[in-house]
Amino acid sequence: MKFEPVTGDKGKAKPLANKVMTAKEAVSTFIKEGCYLGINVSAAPAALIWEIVRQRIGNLRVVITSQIGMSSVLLGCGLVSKLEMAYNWGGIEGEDRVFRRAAEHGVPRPVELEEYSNFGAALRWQAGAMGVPFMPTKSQLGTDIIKYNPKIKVIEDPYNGEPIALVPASNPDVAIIHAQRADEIGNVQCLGLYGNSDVLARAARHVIVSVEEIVTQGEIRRMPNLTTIPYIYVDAIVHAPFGAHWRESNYYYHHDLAYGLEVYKQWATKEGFDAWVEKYIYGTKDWDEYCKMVGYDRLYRLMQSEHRFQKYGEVRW
Amino acid sequence: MKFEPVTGDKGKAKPLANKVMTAKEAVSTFIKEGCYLGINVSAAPAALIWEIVRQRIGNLRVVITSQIGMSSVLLGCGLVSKLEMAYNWGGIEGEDRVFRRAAEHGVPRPVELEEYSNFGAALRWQAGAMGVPFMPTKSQLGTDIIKYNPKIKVIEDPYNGEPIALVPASNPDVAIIHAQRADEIGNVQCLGLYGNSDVLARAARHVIVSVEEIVTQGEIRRMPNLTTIPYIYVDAIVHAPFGAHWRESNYYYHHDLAYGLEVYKQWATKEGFDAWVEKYIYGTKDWDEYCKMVGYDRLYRLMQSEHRFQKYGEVRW
Amino acid sequence: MAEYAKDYTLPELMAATVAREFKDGEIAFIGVGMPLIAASVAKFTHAPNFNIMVEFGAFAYSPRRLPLCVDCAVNCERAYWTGTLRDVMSAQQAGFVDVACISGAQIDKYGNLNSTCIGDYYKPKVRLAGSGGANDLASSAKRTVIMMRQEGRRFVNKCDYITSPGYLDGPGAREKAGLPGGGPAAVITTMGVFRFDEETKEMYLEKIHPGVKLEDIKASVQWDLAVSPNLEVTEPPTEEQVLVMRTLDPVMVYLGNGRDVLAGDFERFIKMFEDSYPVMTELLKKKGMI
Amino acid sequence: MAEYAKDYTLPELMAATVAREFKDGEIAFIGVGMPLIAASVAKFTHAPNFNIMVEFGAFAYSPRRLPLCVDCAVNCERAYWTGTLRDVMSAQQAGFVDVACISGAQIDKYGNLNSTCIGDYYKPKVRLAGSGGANDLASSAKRTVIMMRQEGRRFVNKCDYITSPGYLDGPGAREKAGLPGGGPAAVITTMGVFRFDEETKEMYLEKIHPGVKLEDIKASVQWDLAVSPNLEVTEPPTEEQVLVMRTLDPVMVYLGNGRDVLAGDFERFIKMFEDSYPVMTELLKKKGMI
Repeated sequence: MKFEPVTGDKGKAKPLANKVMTAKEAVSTFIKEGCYLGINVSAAPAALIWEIVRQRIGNLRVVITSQIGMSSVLLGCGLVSKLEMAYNWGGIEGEDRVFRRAAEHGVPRPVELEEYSNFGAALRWQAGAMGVPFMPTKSQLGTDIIKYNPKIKVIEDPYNGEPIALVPASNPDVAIIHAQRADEIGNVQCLGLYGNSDVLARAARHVIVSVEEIVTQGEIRRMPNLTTIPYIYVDAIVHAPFGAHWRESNYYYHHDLAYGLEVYKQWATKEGFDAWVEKYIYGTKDWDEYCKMVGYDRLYRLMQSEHRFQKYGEVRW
Repeated sequence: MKFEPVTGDKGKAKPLANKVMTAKEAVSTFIKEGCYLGINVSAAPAALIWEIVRQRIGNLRVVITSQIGMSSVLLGCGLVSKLEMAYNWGGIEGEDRVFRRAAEHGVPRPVELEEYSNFGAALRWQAGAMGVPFMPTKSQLGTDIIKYNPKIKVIEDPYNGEPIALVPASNPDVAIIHAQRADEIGNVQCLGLYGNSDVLARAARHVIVSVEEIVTQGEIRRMPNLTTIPYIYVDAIVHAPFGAHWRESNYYYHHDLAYGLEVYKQWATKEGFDAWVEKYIYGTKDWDEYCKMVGYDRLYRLMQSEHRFQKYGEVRW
Repeated sequence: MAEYAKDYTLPELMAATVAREFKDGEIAFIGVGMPLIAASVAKFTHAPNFNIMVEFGAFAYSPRRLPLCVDCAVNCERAYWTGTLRDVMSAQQAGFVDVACISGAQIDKYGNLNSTCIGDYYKPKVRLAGSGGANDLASSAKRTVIMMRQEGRRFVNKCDYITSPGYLDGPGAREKAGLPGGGPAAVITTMGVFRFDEETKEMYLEKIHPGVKLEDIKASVQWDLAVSPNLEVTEPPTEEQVLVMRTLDPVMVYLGNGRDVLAGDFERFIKMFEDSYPVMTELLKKKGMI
Repeated sequence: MAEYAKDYTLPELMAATVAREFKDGEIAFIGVGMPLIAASVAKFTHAPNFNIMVEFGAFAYSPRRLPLCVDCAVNCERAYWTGTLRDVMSAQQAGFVDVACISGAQIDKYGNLNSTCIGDYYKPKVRLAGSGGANDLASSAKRTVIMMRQEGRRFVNKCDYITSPGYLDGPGAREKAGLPGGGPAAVITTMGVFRFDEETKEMYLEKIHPGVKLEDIKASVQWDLAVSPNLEVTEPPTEEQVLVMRTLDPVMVYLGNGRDVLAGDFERFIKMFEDSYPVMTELLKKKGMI
């Protein structure tokens, strides 16, 4: 099958057609200035984010649950006008100075924040996926998260008369997700934990998934329980091996901590961040060039090391 | 590991312990007169239901989504005081005369009905699994399902001002489920479609799962994405090969239509039903005896025939 | 166009008529029974990229034998995805299902369906199955196609119980109730094909099956039935459509008395299943689907 | 009991103290960092059936290396179950999580935590990470254990922003707000161990770390801190506890300056991971866990 542009003419469901394209094609086709962009964290779609930066698509309203680093690349490049989030920080890499500069000083540009708990943020995509306007939760009650976010509404549960918080559905214009494997028509299988990739894909109008491997439809059909995102939700499949680096892709390679820590050191200043982006993103024309700059020897070693501990379908003792 | 009675002392989570027991032990330990019993349909837990009948545990409040035949065995034996349901009929086997006799004539005993749509019924377990009092849905709006069931509440969605239906959480005292495989500590893997087994198990206080095969913990850990019900939700694992007969167990054997149609013919009269139960349930001391009465040659043939079409992990052309 | 079948049964005519309601590339939510045959006919003839969601959690399966229920093992065969009922229902509620097939024991002029009870709800004359997924499909699918036997009391002024919403009490009522789906597009019965007026949302007769008399149809409808000024005779099934039906359902489980034939006859049943493997494999190959 | 370690660091003391909060058979919701070390210490010493849920969708994993984040590939290693964040969070909301570890930049006397901002929310002096899952854990876990660095302005009269609920404004407030979880059980800091009065829900000092002065603790707390009449010195870590910590985290990523050591040093990092395979395998074998 050949790539044909995918339209939504026949309904919401995306057609059964070859959806394999480059990150450049996928990003330029579906991600527009000012659009509402959902980003999943497990695994982090680094290859797609680098491409958004290269294409300088700005004024994005970004929705995440908890992100480490990847969303800050967009913030630091001044491409985000609003961030709907539960957490934006460095995790083990520590303090996120890019986020701090944006939130404290509006550098390089001011960013509006809308905050939820992690579960609250995830339930917004679940509501969007289900086609209902909200989901109920007992999280966030009694705290300033609700005080500063009027979109979280506390109602009296009509069954027991107790307070319950509602979070509003989130239906991004586009979702970007990294996953382990997919077939060419867009059936995606996430292996191991996958956070909220399933509901983000179902809630979004358009979905771009970068994958470690493209497999046959037969391989997908061998174990249909593993299909996290059926093809009807997917617009584009981008083949991007190591596409989550410096984060991990379960069973393929693990988190490159030495790299992540170094990145965060460089990002401590605006100048350091700009230089890093200049070298690693603007300085590479695509993900393959980025990988060459990082070094395939290094990436391959991350994979070998991961396989020492685990491979899907095996238990290693 | 040896069977030790499982208590909830340390919290809601069930312990990491050997939970393998006979249907007789599991049913007598967890299912009590008058309890609130949830039954999943995919796959149907026939072996466990037959055992409830043998132990004559009555006044059950039964909650199902859609059931074919299995719930009617309990109805026809007069063991059900209330049925919360979306559908109780014969599917391809046709009209359910057992249900008709109970609902129209109170024979052998009156049964109270509380009705939802299929999605509405399923969302009740989802709410129970999530620990929230309700779930929202656009199903059931505008119809007599809501008129005759005051537990479905229509509220104005506080985000868009449009009507939305709420269904109340269902948390059964006990859930009975049939699945393909589990390890001895209670990690259950359902293969293929599984309806609502996942949320029913999470919503219920106690969970009994009958399985086609007991596998090692290593086998479960090979592909943790296939684990539909982690051990913390499970009280008892019952080894019951062909435990869903005459219904199907995906990848193991298919629906025994010739048998189901014959059963429904016999159930057309109360006398026929009573005679059938006398022979096949009271007349057998356990599931193994039932299988012998049906004939392992027949059951084995159903399995062979299913494997001609599909085996898990393979695509057969 | 293809040649019409010279010899066909009424169920085959109905299945072919329903099949023509399905378009290529659509996602359908189909239960078992005759609509499933219709869906397979569509997929093997004019709509190869027509794909089916199944209620208890399967999508785009492509079996080589007759599915027997909505939670049937057959539905996993060569599926792209299997999982839960909620995931399939959520997709539908979110607008991903183009067309769904439902049925009922009573229908009114707005296409509301009753599959719960005849008579008073608390003292039913006849108790029926209940909603199952029918209400969900009628609530959220972009359009529904209704299949019914048309007999004396089925086309009623008022359903004894509305299980599945049609247009409720007329124009604007679905929107007011908060229902996301589009409502019924067609009613295909043992006597003809009915559609709904775009303005009034009232059912009217569009096509009449060969050999059926208009007066008999009118007599079976309690209200004053509108009839299309361009009333046509229903198009017969094609040779190819009938061939697909008879390949998939050789014992006429859904299209005839197959259930009577199979009841208690295990050998006949298992042979039906096993025989279907080579025959359906050949059909799939011929259609380039494997 | 086991022998106490002769030489240990303050982070090791804290990790051991947290580990003692965990009981055998419990289900814990743990993020990364020091609490993870504490959880592993518990599992490898007094609580072999203590199992961990991880936020982004894993349960009861048993890795042979240090997890680096809550969505880390390591969390899949030998897990019984992997899947979504919502499933794990739902289990917690439904009451299946016995104990969870959280932290914050500010804490008040009712155990409310701030991890969002210092200063005004709209013009923060310091912007912090935001809730992540901390609010969810604080809302629904049966009890929480809080780990914090104890410095000048962290124990405040009033948090600049309440991210994660403790006892809110006192007795009955959690119930009134609709929170299902039990609230904080202990606060373990760089200076001591604090608990909450059953009646007043106010924090009091229960234990003081070896060498720490009571006046220094009081000076770091903005309110008038209550002190247990039976104030004790915190129990040191055992030899075995320290051994587990140093086996799992040999470069002191969580317990020391390991992050500085590893930043930019890929060879050192990959060696740390790869070396951990045989060492941890041996530990698991010794404990009868494989």
